[in-house]
Amino acid sequence: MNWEAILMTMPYMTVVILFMIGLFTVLFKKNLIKIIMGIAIMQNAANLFLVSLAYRRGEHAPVFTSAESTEMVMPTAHALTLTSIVIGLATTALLLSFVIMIKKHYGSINTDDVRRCKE
Amino acid sequence: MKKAVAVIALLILFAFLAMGAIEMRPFGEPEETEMDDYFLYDEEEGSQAHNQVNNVVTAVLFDYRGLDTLGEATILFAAVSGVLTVLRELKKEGGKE
Amino acid sequence: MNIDIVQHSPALILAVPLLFAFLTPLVDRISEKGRDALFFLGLIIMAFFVAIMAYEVYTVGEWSYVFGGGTVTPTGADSSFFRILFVADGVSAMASITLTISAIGAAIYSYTFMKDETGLNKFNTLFFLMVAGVNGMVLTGDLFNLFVWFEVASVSSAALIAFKTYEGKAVEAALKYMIISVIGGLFFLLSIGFLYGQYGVLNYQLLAENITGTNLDKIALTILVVVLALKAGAVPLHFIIPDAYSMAPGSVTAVLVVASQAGLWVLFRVVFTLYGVAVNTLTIGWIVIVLGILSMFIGVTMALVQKTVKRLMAYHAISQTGYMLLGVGVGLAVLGKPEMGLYGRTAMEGGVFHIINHAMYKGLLFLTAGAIIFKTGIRKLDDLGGLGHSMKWTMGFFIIGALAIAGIPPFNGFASKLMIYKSVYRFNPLLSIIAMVVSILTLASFVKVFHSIFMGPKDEDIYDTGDVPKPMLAGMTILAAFVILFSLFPGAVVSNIVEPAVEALGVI
Amino acid sequence: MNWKMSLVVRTVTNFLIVPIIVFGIYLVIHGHLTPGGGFQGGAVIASSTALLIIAYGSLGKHKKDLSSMEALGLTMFILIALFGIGSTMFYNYLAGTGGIFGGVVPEGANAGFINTGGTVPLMNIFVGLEVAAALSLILWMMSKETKVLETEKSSPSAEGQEVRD
Repeated sequence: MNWEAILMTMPYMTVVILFMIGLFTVLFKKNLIKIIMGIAIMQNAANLFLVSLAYRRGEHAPVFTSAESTEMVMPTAHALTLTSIVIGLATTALLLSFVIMIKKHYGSINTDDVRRCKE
Repeated sequence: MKKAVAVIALLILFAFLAMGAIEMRPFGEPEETEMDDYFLYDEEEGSQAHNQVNNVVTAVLFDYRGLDTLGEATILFAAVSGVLTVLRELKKEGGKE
Repeated sequence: MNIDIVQHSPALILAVPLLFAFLTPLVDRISEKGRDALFFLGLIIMAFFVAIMAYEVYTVGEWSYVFGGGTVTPTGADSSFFRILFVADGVSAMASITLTISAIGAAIYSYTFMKDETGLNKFNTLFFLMVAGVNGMVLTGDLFNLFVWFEVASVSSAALIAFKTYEGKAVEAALKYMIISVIGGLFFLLSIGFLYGQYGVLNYQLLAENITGTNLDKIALTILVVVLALKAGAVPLHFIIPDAYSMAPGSVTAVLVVASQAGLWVLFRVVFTLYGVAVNTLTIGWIVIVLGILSMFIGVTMALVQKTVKRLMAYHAISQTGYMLLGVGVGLAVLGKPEMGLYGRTAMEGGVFHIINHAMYKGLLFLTAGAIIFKTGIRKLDDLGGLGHSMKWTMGFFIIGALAIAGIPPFNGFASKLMIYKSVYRFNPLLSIIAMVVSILTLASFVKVFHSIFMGPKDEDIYDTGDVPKPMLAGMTILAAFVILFSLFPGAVVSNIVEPAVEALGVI
Repeated sequence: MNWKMSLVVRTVTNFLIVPIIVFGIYLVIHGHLTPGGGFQGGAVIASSTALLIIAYGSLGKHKKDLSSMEALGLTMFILIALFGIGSTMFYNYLAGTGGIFGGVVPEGANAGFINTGGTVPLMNIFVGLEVAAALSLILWMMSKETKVLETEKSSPSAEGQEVRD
């Protein structure tokens, strides 16, 4: 096995581990706020993944203003990351507002109490 | 019991994604960069030549992938509309479907 | 300046509902009547552009609209493919037509249906945004852009499901829908990252040129298929669908059905256009078939035990999604093999035809369910009864929808199901028999529903006489008219609308 | 609302608001030259409203105004994109024409000129408007609904001022 090659994929492994921590939180926590925290962790993992794809070794930020050199990293992945950060923010805001309403109606944010749909 | 199943599923998913991560190209050495080099340096359609923009990320956000940005702003708008809808002040309790 | 409106129609289909959604809060400050006028005006303008695009696709052929870079034919892959592009082909035309019909029917219906609610300007805004999101999903030719419109559709649908925010259950359903959609979207983003990291492009066609079927491609494909089947409401994660469909306002549910189907359209795009024969299509085909059979069976058996009208119909929606997956799965399993010409193509056509049929009759059924709840305020089947005496029109629409969904011969449900039965029988007889059994169970279930809602003695205490208001009937009439139209001319629909869609997926 | 922080906090807020908003505007209009842009600048501007909400407990009766500002920003954004329809939507029709934002940049690393970029800086400005309004609305709705600003009646009121309604 080529350990050096595996070491070179460590950033991606970090992303996968972070993603799994988020998913674990979503699946095993009972508190809705903690579930949303888990989703936020997953969102950050995905953002980290996208931004890590942009990197080219030894190159600079893709901004020409007073740039030290024109060897630049890849701009598309940065743009995708910005987009996905804003999407994550918007979805988190909506999820939190749902939780506020659930607390008002049910008086609880424990997932064991939030299952009236099936009645 | 249910927890054990979930843990096993999580481990399988972890192995699945980790396999993908190991299969990826090495960090910092992208192989195919044609699209990004086009945005950066192209002499006719590049960010500086076509858009007269120094910040290439902004050029990608607002010109080459402008539709993504429109969608992203739309999501923010939809989320705000959703928050205003969900937390709106109801004039009357109830109402019918 | 000479503007060729036909070439611009794919972008305008998306831009018009977005623009009207952004204008709604501004106009609402001036007058409420103007806001309502804007609602219908926006949808009519969108329908106009959909008609233009569909006519051009069906008479001339497909084209790609590059944002910021002119239009190109799909074969000419060059640097303009680095930008985002919209694909105007049979798939996007058919999906947009389906969406437009449902959206207009639902919009007219909601004019009186939603009258007693507060916050209607937000309802109109979110309705436009949902329509725009679904349009973007089916039109786009770029993987990340697809993710963006996927999220637009999810966020606005979740907000609309929670629209009756005074009911705790509605918010609960929206929360579940949102959590599952967001997690699905994140997995989707991971697989986009895998593909972008490896190939450095995001366009469907450039990706399709690069994909050779390595392990990474297969991992990305698996994630994409599972996430999109989830969005469409197939079995492993189907539990959000009944909650969402039953708690959303009736008019929204009719469009939510189409929004779910957008996941199906994109699934077809991914497996056929993006991957095609690069991977072992027999395996993927069988995965889709098994998902379809499970959805079909679990959906209908769960529907039999439901006690509320809309939950029952929602489980039937899952069951009908199974038919579409079955038909297309068989087509996928034999892709690129000689059996394709024998029966695979018919199976594909059946599955694709079933999508538009399902959107029409299921939308109609959800609208009638909404009308019943609007009139009586009762959701439980056991408490209803004797409505046939007062709600004659609604009963008629319910009968049309129920017969169509059960696949009774003259109706369109039968036309598409027959195509699936015939072709799937030649692939594997057992699958075809399961599909027929499910159809019989569907009929049984709807007979029961019909009996408990409309039959029985008239009860003056609970129900006031008369049918629902006219705009609601008009909305139902639009969908019913299309059900009947497709029933009368199934051959014409298949050859004019369904076949271009199947061809656009790369099946010859 | 029964919330108002002490005079010290309110005075510091009054002073801080100006530099925060100026910095936000700087980020927005230099979006095409330096790292930054509409989203980041909008978020910075929205942080000033967060400060206002904490210090004063309310934004007054400007909910509809914020909502309109958001919709206006997006409307202008999509209209600017649609005006490119002579070529295609999102075509940068202003770049390099010599008009507004129509300057030409030299190739390679340069000092940066504000009057360049065509539609890009215009879109940045309108997106900045939208994001600032949207984030302010979210913050305000949530602070109002969760009532975090109402519960602590014994909040430190330095000069014993009466709490505003």
